[in-house]
This record gives sequence, structure tokens and C-alpha cells, in this order.
Amino acid sequence: MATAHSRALARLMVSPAVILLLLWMIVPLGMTIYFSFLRYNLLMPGMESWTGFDNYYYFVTQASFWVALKNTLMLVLGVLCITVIGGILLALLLNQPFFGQGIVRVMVIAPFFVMPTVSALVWKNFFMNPVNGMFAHIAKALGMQPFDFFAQMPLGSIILIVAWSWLPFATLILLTALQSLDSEQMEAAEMDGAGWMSRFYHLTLPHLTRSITVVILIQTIFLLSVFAEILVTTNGGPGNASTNLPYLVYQQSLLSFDVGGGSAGGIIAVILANIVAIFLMRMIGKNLDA
Amino acid sequence: MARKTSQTQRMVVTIAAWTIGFLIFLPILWTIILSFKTEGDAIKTPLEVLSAPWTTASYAEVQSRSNYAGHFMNSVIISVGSTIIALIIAIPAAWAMAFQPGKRTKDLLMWMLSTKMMPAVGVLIPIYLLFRDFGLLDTRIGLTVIMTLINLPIVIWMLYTYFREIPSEILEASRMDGASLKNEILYVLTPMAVPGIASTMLLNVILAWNEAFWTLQLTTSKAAPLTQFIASYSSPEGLFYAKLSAASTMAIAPILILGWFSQKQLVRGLTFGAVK
Amino acid sequence: EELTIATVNNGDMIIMQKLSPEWEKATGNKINWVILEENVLRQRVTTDIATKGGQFDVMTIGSYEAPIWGKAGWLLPLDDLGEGYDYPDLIPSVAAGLSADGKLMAVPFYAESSFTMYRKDLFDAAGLTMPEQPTYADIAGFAEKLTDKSKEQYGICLRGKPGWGENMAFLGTLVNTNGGQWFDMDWKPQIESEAWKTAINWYVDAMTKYGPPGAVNNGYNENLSLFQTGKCAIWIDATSSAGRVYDPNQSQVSDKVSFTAAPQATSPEGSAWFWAWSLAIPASSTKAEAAKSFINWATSKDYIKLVGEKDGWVAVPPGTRLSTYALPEYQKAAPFAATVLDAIQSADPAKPTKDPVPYTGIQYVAIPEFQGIGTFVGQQIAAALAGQTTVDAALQASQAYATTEMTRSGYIK
Amino acid sequence: MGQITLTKVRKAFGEAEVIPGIDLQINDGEFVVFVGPSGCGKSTLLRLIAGLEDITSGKIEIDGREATNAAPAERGLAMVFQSYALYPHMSVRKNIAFPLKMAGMSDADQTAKVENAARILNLTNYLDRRPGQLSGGQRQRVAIGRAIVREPAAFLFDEPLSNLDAALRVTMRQEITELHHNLKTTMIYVTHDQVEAMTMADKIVVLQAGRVEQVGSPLELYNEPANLFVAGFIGSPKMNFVTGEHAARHGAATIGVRPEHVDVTPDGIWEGRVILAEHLGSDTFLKVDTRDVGEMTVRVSGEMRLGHGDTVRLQPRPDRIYRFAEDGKALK
Amino acid sequence: MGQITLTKVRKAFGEAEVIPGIDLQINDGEFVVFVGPSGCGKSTLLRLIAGLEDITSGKIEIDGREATNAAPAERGLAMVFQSYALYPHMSVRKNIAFPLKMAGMSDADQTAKVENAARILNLTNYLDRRPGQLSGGQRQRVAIGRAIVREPAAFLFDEPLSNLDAALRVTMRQEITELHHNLKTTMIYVTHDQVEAMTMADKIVVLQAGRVEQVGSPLELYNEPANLFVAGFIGSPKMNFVTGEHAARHGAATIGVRPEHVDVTPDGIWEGRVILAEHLGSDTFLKVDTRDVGEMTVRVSGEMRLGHGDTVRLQPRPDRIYRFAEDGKALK
Ligand SMILES: Nc1ncnc2c1ncn2[C@@H]1O[C@H](COP(=O)(O)OP(=O)(O)OP(=O)(O)O)[C@@H](O)[C@H]1O
Ligand SMILES: Nc1ncnc2c1ncn2[C@@H]1O[C@H](COP(=O)(O)OP(=O)(O)OP(=O)(O)O)[C@@H](O)[C@H]1O
Ligand SMILES: [Mg+2]
Ligand SMILES: [Mg+2]
Repeated sequence: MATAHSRALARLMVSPAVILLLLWMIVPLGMTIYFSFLRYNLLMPGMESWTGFDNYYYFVTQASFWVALKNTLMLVLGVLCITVIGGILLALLLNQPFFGQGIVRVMVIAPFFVMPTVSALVWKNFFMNPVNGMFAHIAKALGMQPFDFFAQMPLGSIILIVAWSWLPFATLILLTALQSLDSEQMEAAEMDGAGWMSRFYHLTLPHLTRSITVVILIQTIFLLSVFAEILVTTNGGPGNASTNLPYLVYQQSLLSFDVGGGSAGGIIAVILANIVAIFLMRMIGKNLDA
Repeated sequence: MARKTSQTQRMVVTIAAWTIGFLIFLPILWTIILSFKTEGDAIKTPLEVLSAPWTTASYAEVQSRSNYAGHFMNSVIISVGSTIIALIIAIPAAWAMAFQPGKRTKDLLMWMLSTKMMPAVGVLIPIYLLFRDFGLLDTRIGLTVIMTLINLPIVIWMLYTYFREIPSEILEASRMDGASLKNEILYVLTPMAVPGIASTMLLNVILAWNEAFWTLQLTTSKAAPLTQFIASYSSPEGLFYAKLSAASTMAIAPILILGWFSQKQLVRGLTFGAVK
Repeated sequence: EELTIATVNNGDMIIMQKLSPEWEKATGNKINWVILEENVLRQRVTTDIATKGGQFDVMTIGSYEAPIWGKAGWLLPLDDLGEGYDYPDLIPSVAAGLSADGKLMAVPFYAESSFTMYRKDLFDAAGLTMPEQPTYADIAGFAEKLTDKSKEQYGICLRGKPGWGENMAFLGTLVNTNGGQWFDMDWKPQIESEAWKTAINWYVDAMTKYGPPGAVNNGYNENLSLFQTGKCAIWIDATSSAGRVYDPNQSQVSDKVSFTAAPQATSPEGSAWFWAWSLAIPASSTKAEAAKSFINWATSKDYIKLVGEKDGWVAVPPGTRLSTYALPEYQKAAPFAATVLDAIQSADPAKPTKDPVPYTGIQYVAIPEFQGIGTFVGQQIAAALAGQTTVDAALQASQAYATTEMTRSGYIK
Repeated sequence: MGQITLTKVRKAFGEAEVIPGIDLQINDGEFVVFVGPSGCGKSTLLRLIAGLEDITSGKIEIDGREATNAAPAERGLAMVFQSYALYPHMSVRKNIAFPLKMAGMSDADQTAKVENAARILNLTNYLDRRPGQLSGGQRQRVAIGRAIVREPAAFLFDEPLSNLDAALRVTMRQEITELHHNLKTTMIYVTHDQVEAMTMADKIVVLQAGRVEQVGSPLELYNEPANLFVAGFIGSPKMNFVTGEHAARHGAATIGVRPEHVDVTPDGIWEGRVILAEHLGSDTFLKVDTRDVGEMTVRVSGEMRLGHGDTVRLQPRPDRIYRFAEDGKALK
Repeated sequence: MGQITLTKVRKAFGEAEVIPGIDLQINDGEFVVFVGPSGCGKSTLLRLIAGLEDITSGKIEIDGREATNAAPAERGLAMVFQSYALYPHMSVRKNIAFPLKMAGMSDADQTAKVENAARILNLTNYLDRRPGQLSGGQRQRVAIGRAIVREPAAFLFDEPLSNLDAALRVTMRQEITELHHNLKTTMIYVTHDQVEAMTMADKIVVLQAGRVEQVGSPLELYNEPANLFVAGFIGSPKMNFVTGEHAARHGAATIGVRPEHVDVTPDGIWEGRVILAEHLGSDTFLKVDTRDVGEMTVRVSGEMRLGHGDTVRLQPRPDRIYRFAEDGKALK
């Protein structure tokens, strides 16, 4: 099905989507780039002036920038590790026959539906709060000092909360993939004398690579811009221990109202995100075509 | 491989699965439980909480303070509306990419996805200015447009992967049968992709429903969805666990129920072409 | 007409929201409430007014914003609220703090200073007495004796959550009374000065030893609930808390609490803060008349009576009108009234520190750049409190940041 | 009604020239089969006729009218695909009615036509099922039904039976033949199974690498293959070829003998050892390794008690020896 | 080395009794084929032998040792699956080496064994490809390679050729036969294609509904089917059955004649009209509608110039008439 007519039609059909996304990318981004070269504080209207690369200079040279960069990566990697490894284990478990499969699946899937603000509030107040939270109550009941999550491991706590939200997603995709594993292949390996571990390592895991890449791609897209969880729990602190790039940009442009600096930060974040994107696409492209 | 899985093994799996499932679900369950307690009881130890009397007072309080119905309707309109618009734009695009692939199709798709990586905070001020100039602040239309744009790449990608599983012979058959392009998409492609479209819709309704940055920034009251509703409870003063729980429960309940009812559909579709 | 009103999710505002149908009924107007947490509210409102988005008809702003925005011409002057609005009755220092160029830019909804709240029962049990005017050294001593972590009883609760309106509010007063200041007369940041070091070291030391766990995340609201549930022996915070800890409906310690002035160290200047949550109308509002009518209602003497009758006299918004403090019902219900009034009247944003400074504001500096600097410094100190960095390092980073910002903004030539 | 003429039809996908230029005339009412090895361009040619691909150059006429640039639906042809290409979400009735609906026919007329087609194809009882609830053969029939109702000028079939199992394939191929008997509409049928080609076609077109090797009736191709390729392609098991001295003796570069034309007799001219004997009861197939002419496949009717390693002598029937020149062309 | 004995083997899936009880003896080195219609339990039986399913009751012995409860890997059997079940992410080399690796063999030994197997199977040039880059036949060979390297006591094949096209099926079936000749290992082969059964087996086991209908060599089954079911199942085209008066005349409830045992002669006893004539060149298949005995399929060697509608007379060969009793049992 490839006549000249149908090819022209195809181009026509993609164009609305392409044009919209192009506008969506170019217009605000263009304005952001423009702002990033201005000294522009929202609280001092009419004082805008051209500053060249100053904003970029200040943004990159502040100590928080490198910390934020590190935190962004830690957050993405941490959540990916937990969700992928946890997701595989959980998918393996749920793929076994057991009583009440449907109900357990409903329970496991639930966190995915909870909005980030709510999940952060729930974890922060009901669980991780060192005085009234459930963990504190349990620690006290066991005669231990309650652990102060957001002070002792701020980034870790956020990783935990975000991972909780994304674990169901990873689990579901991996479970679907597991169910598509050819049972004859497993039987063949069994005939070949492969034990449980060997079968997992030599068959299941390679079978899952495609799905794992997809999980990584999709989650990375969302994890690079984690924001609500930080805003609700730690506000990026203590210090900047849990500030990631989006939050740093938020601080700059919406807490200090330094739109110029924030825009420069935004552009830097876009560039970094695209570096990650290109890197990911390479990996995915290879994996998805195979 | 239907050999006897020993009864004990099955029990072990059952216990493990239930325990883990319960732990994962606990935060939600606990929120629901707390929402039916008084503020005083809600901060006690777990055992005391469970034995405390039940009350719906917090719901009444939350209801009297906020216009839940209004926020709820806005959430529904914005998330469903943006999903439908995204589908209308995405179906033809995905059709073209799946059935008329060119050398650049893959790159195009990846480019689309990469637009999702743009950090929203970085472009808030420009968008705010644009919205102000077009009179879109605090309008459902404005927010719907933003949600559409944010979710469009994912919608296109998901549809693209479903469409690719449809044999192109069927579309050719319809063309031989005299169907115009419109009819081909309307009568053949779309109905065949119904499961895929349904799960795409679900996922995007969920994502739009839970989106908490743009919804908070671009709306105030008339178009404010449930994320705004929950924001007013996010750090209120004094004893507040019960009210916060009630508000949280009310904010997530609709999507949770929708998700549970349609989870088969959702799960079936959540493969992003990863399962061959 | 439909008004959109943005406000903070504090108790007093929630009472206002609950009572607002009375006004709606009386005038036939309708209100859309946008109730947000303080940080989010400030950010939303600022974005909107600075870009002239025109989304709000009435905004709740603080004494920090009112003069700055008033000067920028973003706010509608509010000195014509009509006949019955008894302007002279507003506490003069409060009204002054909300004016720009001699015009009232926002009217106070409630105003507050800071003071010391403590648990009389615990003091008595330990055989301690709180002096009329405590010093920070006294406070540390008391806190030490009253801490019993096994019973979840903490000697002192102070704000730890970073933010210029959160931990820096308290820390500002602590620095001031230690003789420190934000900037010298040349706008050079003074954050690495001895006064700062003394103050912050006292704070970190006291909080680590006698404070509750998780203090870095405790803002005003968290501390309030800690105190209300009897977990704190001493709490230095806003005077507006008085009603809340004294209200038996909210507080488990209502009958065990006493109040006194904010502690001092070496200098009395700026030892207690000044803050007023106030209502203002953006200059761009197209519904100014209705908005004024609402503001008039919500800050009037009648409103105060209404709250007193409906929600109890302890709950009335404090610190705005002299007449409130003259009401016998209020004096009876709120024995702390005099202390509070005293604190508010003596807090003078115009003379915040021992040495002269080029700015106004006790716990803040009334320039636009302050929000960014204050937030940054707040975070650094929170990091020090959490033990992730040292006090010296935190102050050094803060000094560097503030210097950069002030240089960029052209204050430092 | 159903005459198709291809003139110098050429098709290239980018660089790759798949069909270098074909002239072909298909007459009204004929059953034409395209055969050839995989990848030789059978499907491509069919799709060019259908209009699903653009031709690179050349001309297609249908019933004397130029159709080179007509859209698929305008050509009045119907196609049955290898995978059936049924619409899985529609009932059988709707599937069959789909082309009529697209043509804007009234509901009543649609029903009448669909029921008539269902009767012809023995599908009346299945009209309300979905394709997923049908067996392979029934699905195939629905696909044909969808083609029939349009009363096309010609039917195009692309390996319509290759997804069916052996037994069903036999039945369906007889049904299609019968259908052609009844409808007498032109049919173009692509297959790579030469049994199908032999049993169904009025005219077989043998393709190789996009070129027509020979056109003719099945028995013409069997009896007088134009060249080595056709000789080897038509007939099962494959014709045995002998080159060298033994061929030269017949004045040819290569000679060919079909397995069924070799007899096992004690006085055969070629001696060899049986390396494989397949006993089907009805026939015995032998693979014989001869010293003189290499491996020979032989078909013997009925049972022959021979096994691996036995020595036999083979005798080709002299009137059944095919001769080919150096360039592969058949010698008369 | 490769002797398998089943004693009273019974298998039920929950309520459904799939195999009600089978006794079977497979000797060392034999090539045994299980045939039967779809769903008759062939795969199940094979999987019981492999150990991939538990037997419900009964006993399985391999080389005289009880293996009823042994794990699949312990039984020393190798299996080749219908879908090949290759490991898609491993190279051919790794696929073949996998069982050796699992057995903990040294790398050098693995390489040697793999290369030897590759040589036997003509896979040497493909060792570094992935299964996805191979043709169907090559994949099948890899699957066999994986079985060979283990030097199993017996090979189990479950319809190994049913995914291949007709021509390839013929080649592969000859390759497997040859492999058996060379290795002389016991092979158990499941198929529902009776041509495969006839050409490959030393011994055919005909199953129906989980029951053994007949066990014997291919020609035994062809010549002396034990009952109607076997008679109809073995032979292609299918045997023609006649009941009623004509059968009674032979003292049987039913008589059967194979298509290849009916001659077309002017003095045949049954007269009929040709309703279908398929000319393959080598043979002609006729479907004849007779007044006396219904539809008859007839195979004539070579070409016979008959077409649709011609009238013919048919004569069954008297020594080739099979007779069956009321209950389907063959009469001697
Ligand atoms: N869209 C295409 N782009 C590039 N090459 C193509 C395309 N379609 C077919 N070809 C090439 O054209 C040649 C002929 O393909 P075609 O499908 O017509 O063969 P065929 O005879 O139908 O084979 P088969 O019997 O396997 O179906 C093949 O070499 C194929 O690779
Ligand atoms: N796991 C199972 N659970 C229940 N019934 C089963 C199971 N496996 C097979 N059966 C049933 O057992 C019977 C025999 O199945 P089996 O797969 O052995 O047939 P087969 O002879 O191999 O058929 P085919 O030729 O189609 O492969 C069938 O009726 C099937 O439905
Ligand atoms: Mg083809
Ligand atoms: Mg089977």
C-alpha cells in the first residue's frame, strides 16, 4: 500500500500533530530563550534589560546547580532501579497461580492512580512523620528511636515515594511481557536441564529486555520532571539536599521571581533532558527495532 | 507445564503475594481509614486508630469548605476532553506513521516524545503570558489545550504501536472494497483498534487527572480541577490528618474506581509495543 | 457579581470563608474561593499580579508585599472604604506597615508579632518560673530541664521548615536581638558576622538537643499541632497562635498554657517580628466596587463581632483594631490580649536592628530580591539543622549567594 | 467484462527493479494462475493490477479502458488476501456487506445480495458470527463472499489457501474451481504451490525474477516446458536432470526425465543403489544413487519391496525425455 | 539405550480424561510415529513421556528404569517442539550449546560438540546468526541440533514440520529419516500428517480419543487396517467406503476401496459422471458421482482426457476390497 496518492495523504495526516507539537515546543521555548538573556525580575516590571549570558553564568556557577544535577540523576536512577527490580520480582510473583489473584492485582495497581500531590502528602504525614507517622509509631512500639526521614535521607524518602507511584506501572508492563513468554521455550529449557535460576537468567530476563527498555524510557520522561513530590515534602531541602533541576528552576523563577535566571535554568534543563533523551532513544531505537 | 504445583508452594505464593499487595496498598487504605476518624483519633497509634469510632464528620467539613462537585466536574471535563481531542489528532497521525512509514518515522516519533521532557516550570511564565493574552487563564478550554499538548506524544506512540499490530492487508482490503480514507479509518481501523484506543484513553485520563503543575498554575476557581482542591489542604494548620485524608480520598476515589473497573483494559494495553 | 478571592489556608481565613455567605446574601454577589498553602499562594498571586493576569479580585498578601506592590502601582489604594470604616481604629503601626507613599494599600485582616508560649503545668512541676522578659539563655536552660524524649516531650519547638516566611521569620528576630542585621548601610550582606553565628549556633544547638524530631520540616502549622497535642514545653512563634492554643476545641493544652514576651539576647530591637495578613485589590480589577465592599465587611468591627458570636471570642482575628482589645468579651475570653497588643505595638519595622540599616522590615527586608535570598539562607540553615552541613559553611554559602544577588541587582556598586 | 491487458508494466521499489517489464493478456472468464518461486514478484504483479501499488511505467487496461492511475476501488476488481483480511469486529454479514455499504447501496439490496452470496458459499448459518468464531475454511469463504457481492470484473487471489491445512486446502481448491465454473468471471490466482496451479488453472503464468518464463495451459507446461526453469518448477516430485555425456547422446546440453517416467526394470540402462525408499502404499518413491547420472528420483505405482541399499536398474521412457539447449531453452 | 515402556498410563486434566489407559512398548532404535486426528492426545502422550506433565496413574520405564516421577531433565530424553522453541536472543551456537552449558560441560567440549552437530545438520555457516535471521528449515535444524548434542536415549518430536511449507516439509522429513539412519537412536514422532507417518515410521501408533487403534508398520496399516477408522485415516486420498447392498454382497457391513485401486474401464461395474477432474500431469484425480455407490474418488496414473460431465465406468480391483463388520472391525 504505497501509492503516490496515499503517501501524500499520510503527510497530510501527520501534519496537525507535528504542527501542534512544533508550536508547543517553539513558541514557549522561544520566549524562554528570549527571557533567559534578560535581567527580568517579575517584581520589578519595566526594569528588563539585556544581560547576555549572565543568567546562564550565574545559574551554572551556583553551587546548587551541580547538586541539583546530581540529585536529578540520583532520583531518576534510584526510582528506575527500585521500580525495575521490584517490578520484575513482583511480576514474577503475580505470574504464579495463587488464590485471589484479581484482588491482589487491584491492590498493586492502585498507587498508579494516586495523584503525586496526594501520595506525597499521605507519605509525608501519615507514614514518614517522625512524631505521628505510622513508621514512628511502629518504631516506638518496638522501642526504637523514630527515624526522621526527610531530615536524614531527604532524597531517599522522595525516591521511595516516587518509586511507590511508579512501581505498579513497571509491574504491569513486565507482567504482560512475562505472560507472552512462550511456554514451549521454558519447557525446552527444562528438558535441557536448566534449573529455575538458569531459566530466569537465560530466558526470562532476555525476554523482558524490550519491556524493561520501554519502562525505562517512559519513566525517565516523567521522572526527569518530578516536582510535586518535592514541593509537598521537603521544598528541596534541607539545604538543597533534595533539590532537582525542575525544583531549582522553580525556586529561581517562582520563589525568587527571577524570570531571567529561571529561564536560563529552564533552557539548561531542556538541553540536559535532550541529552538524556538522545541517549535513551539510541538505546530504545536499537531495542525496539530488533 | 501443568504439573502439580505442590499445595504448599501455592500457599507460600499466596501469602507472599497478599502480603506484598497489602503493603503496597496500605498507604491508600490507611488514608481511607483515617478519613473516617476524628482529628483527635487520627494521630494516635495504628491500633488505637483502628479501634476508634467511625465518623463521616471530616467529609462533611471538607464538603462545606470546598466546592467538590465543581472541581470534580472540571477534572472530568479537562481530562476526558483533552484525551478525546488528543485522540482525534493522534489517530490520523498514528495511521500515517504505522501504515505509510518513511525513513524518518522513527525519528519523528522520538522527537515527539522528547517534547515531553521539557520541564514545565521553565516555560510557565511564557505560557502564562500567552494565556493571559488569549484570555485562557482559568478556562477549561485553556487547560484542555495544555493537557492535550502534554499528552499527545504518548497518545501517538501508544496508538502507533497498536496500529502496527493490525495487518495492513485489512486496510488494503477495505480500500479494494471501495472505502475512502475517511471510511477506512472510521469503519475499519478505529473499531479494530478499540482495545488499544480504550487503554490509551484510560492512561491519558489518568495522567491528565493527576497532572498537578499546570492545573495549579493556570486555574483559579472556575476551571480548577481536583488538584487545586487538594492543594488547599496540603498544609493546613492544627490537627488535620482526618480532613486531609477525607480530601485525599475524595480527590483520588473517582480515578481509582475508574482504574479498577477498567484495569483489564488498561493492563492489556500498557505494552507500548514492548511485547511481541 | 462574582469575586475571585485568593487566600491562605490559615484558620482565620477559613472562618472568613465559612462566614462569607452572610456577605453574599446581603449583597447578592458570589465568591469563588481559592485557598492555598502560603508558599503556593504567594507564588500564584505574585505571578498573576506581576503579569497582570487579572485572575483575582481580592488577594491576601503580607506586610512584605503590600508596600512593594503599592509602590509599583499594582494595588488599588484602600483609603476610601466608605463611611462606617473606622480608619483611626486600626492599630497605627499596622496600618503604617501596609502603606506606601502614605496611602493604605491593603487593609489588615489579622496582624501578629511573636512571643513566647509555654506550658505552665510543666514549669510548675519542674519548679521553674518564666520571667516577664526571658533571655535566650534562660530559654535554653528551661528547655534542657523540660525535655523528656521518652515521653515525647520536647523542651522547645521552633520553626525549621525552610522559607523566608517560615524559619527565617523566627531566625530574623533571633539575629536582630543578637545585634545582627541582613545588610549594612551599603547593602553589603552581613550574614557571616559574629551576631549571625551566635544566633544560628544557639538555634541549631537548642533544636538538636531539645527539639522534636523532624524539626527541619516543621513550619508554623506543624509546630502548632505539636504544641496543641502537648509535645512542646516552649514555643516561640506568632502571637496569632494564642487563640488557637487557647481554644479548647482545637487544643489539648488550652488550660495549661501561658504567654510572655519574645526572648531577647543582647539588643531589644527587632526581637519580635511584625506581620500582617491583609486584603488587597489588584489595580487591574474590574470589580473594584464589589471587592471593596467585601474587604470592608471582612475587616470591619462588625465582622469581628460576628466571629466572636459565632465561633467564640478567642477565634476573632487579632491585632488589627484597637476596639477589639477594648471589648470586654474579648478581654475575658483571651487573657493574653494585653501581651499581644503590647507586642504588636512595640514591634517597629522601621527600626529593626541595633545598628542602622537601609531597609525596613523586622524579619524580612522590604525589597523584591529578599524572597530569593531569604529562601536560600533558610535552606542553608535547615541543612545545618539537619546536620548536613555546618553552621559556618551554611552561613558562608548564604553570604556568597546574597552578595551575588545584590551585585546582580545593582545594590552593590 | 474482465479482460485485463498489461503493457510493458515495470515496477521498481527505489533502486530495486522487481518487475523489469511484463506484457500480459488475460481474457474474459479465464482462470489464470501466477506461479513462481518465493520473491519472484507474483504478489507485486497482482497488487499492481489491483492498484494497491503504483506502477513505475507501462499501462494497465481493464476491459479496454485505461486503468493505470485509477484508485483500487474504481477498477472494479475484487481481491481475496492470503490472511483473509476479514474485519474482525464485524459479523460475517457485515463483512460481506461492507463493499456494498461503501458503494452506498440500500439496506434491502445489501441484505438480498449478502444472502445470495451466503447461499452460494454455504455460509447462511454463520452470518451472525464474528470471523474469530469461524474455522479457517469458513473464513476463507467469507473473504470470497466479500469479493463476490461486488460482482467484480475479475477476482484476484493472493495465495488464498496457504494458511489452511493440507486436507482443507484440497477441499477449498475444489470449491474455488467450482465457483469459477458457476460464475465464469475472470480469476487471477497467485500461488507457489504447483499442485494448485496444475489443478485449477486454465492458463498458468510462470514467473521468475519478475519475468514471464512461459504462459500456457497446465498440460502444455507439463508436456512442453519452454525451458529448464519451467520444466523443473512444474511437476512433483521435480524432474530429474542429466547433463554431460548422457545428455549429449540425445543431442542436448541437458536432458530431463520426470520421476513418474522412469521404470524400475532388471534391464534398465542406469544402475544404482536405493538411498531412500518412501512407501506410501499407493506409491513408492525411491531416491536412487546411480553411478552414471547421479541421484534420480523415481516414482513407482503401488508397493515395491525395496529398501535402503538395494541395487536397482532404471529405464527412462524414451518418448518422455525432455531435451534442453545450453541456454536452457527446450529443444523440439 | 532408548527403550521405553508405558504401562497402564492414564492422564486426566481435572475431570476430563484425555488418555484412559495406554500400554505401549517402544524398542531401542525404533522410529515410532504417533498419528491421529487433532485433539486425540498425541501431544499429551508425548509430554507424559517427556515428563512435562505428570501422569495420573500408571508407570513409565525408560531403559528398564522406573521414570514415572523423574524430572524432565533426568530422563535423558530430548524434545523438538512444533514452534522450535529456540531461544531468540542467543546465537545458533549458544542455542545448541545451551543443554551442555546447563550440564556444566567445559567450553572446549561444548565447542567440539556444537561443531560436530552443526556439521551433521549443515549449519556450520549459520552458527553466529540469531534464530530470527534463519529460514524455517534452518530453525528446525537448530532445534534438532539442540537435541542431538545431548546424546539422548530418545528423541521426541511434536509435529516438528507443521510450520514449514510443503516443499520444505518434504526435504526436512527426508533429513530426519536420514538422521535416524545415522544415529540409530530411538525417535518418537508426533504428526497428524499421514504422509509423514507412512514415509518415516518403523512403527505407527494410531490414536483416537486417547486410545490406541492400531500399532504396526506403515504397510501393515495400509494393507491390513484393523478397523474403519484406521482404514480411513491411512492413505491419501482417503479410502472410498460403500455400505448397504453392495457391501452386503461381499458379506460385510461396509466395504472400502482405495482411489488407486479403482480402474476406469469401459466394462466397469459402477457407472457415474465425472464432477471434478484434476490433471496433474503425472496423475489424474477424478471425483465421480455414481448412481450405485455415491461419490467415488479415483486416481489414474498419467493423463486421462476426461473433464467435468463425462460419463465413465469404474471397476474396483477385487483383491483390494477391504471388508468391515458392523462394529467397524476389519473382517479377515
Ligand atoms: N514494499 C517493498 N519495498 C521493497 N521491496 C519490495 C517491496 N515489496 C516487495 N518487494 C520485493 O519485491 C520482490 C517481489 O516480492 P513479492 O512479494 O511480489 O514476491 P512473491 O512472488 O509474492 O513472493 P512470495 O511467494 O514469498 O509471496 C521481493 O524481492 C521483495 O523483497
Ligand atoms: N492443560 C490442559 N488442560 C485441559 N485439557 C487439556 C490440556 N492439554 C490438552 N488438553 C486436552 O487434551 C486433549 C488432547 O490434547 P493434545 O494436545 O494431546 O491433542 P493432540 O492430539 O496433540 O492434538 P493436535 O493434533 O491438535 O496437536 C484435547 O482435548 C485437549 O483439549
Ligand atoms: Mg506473495
Ligand atoms: Mg498436539
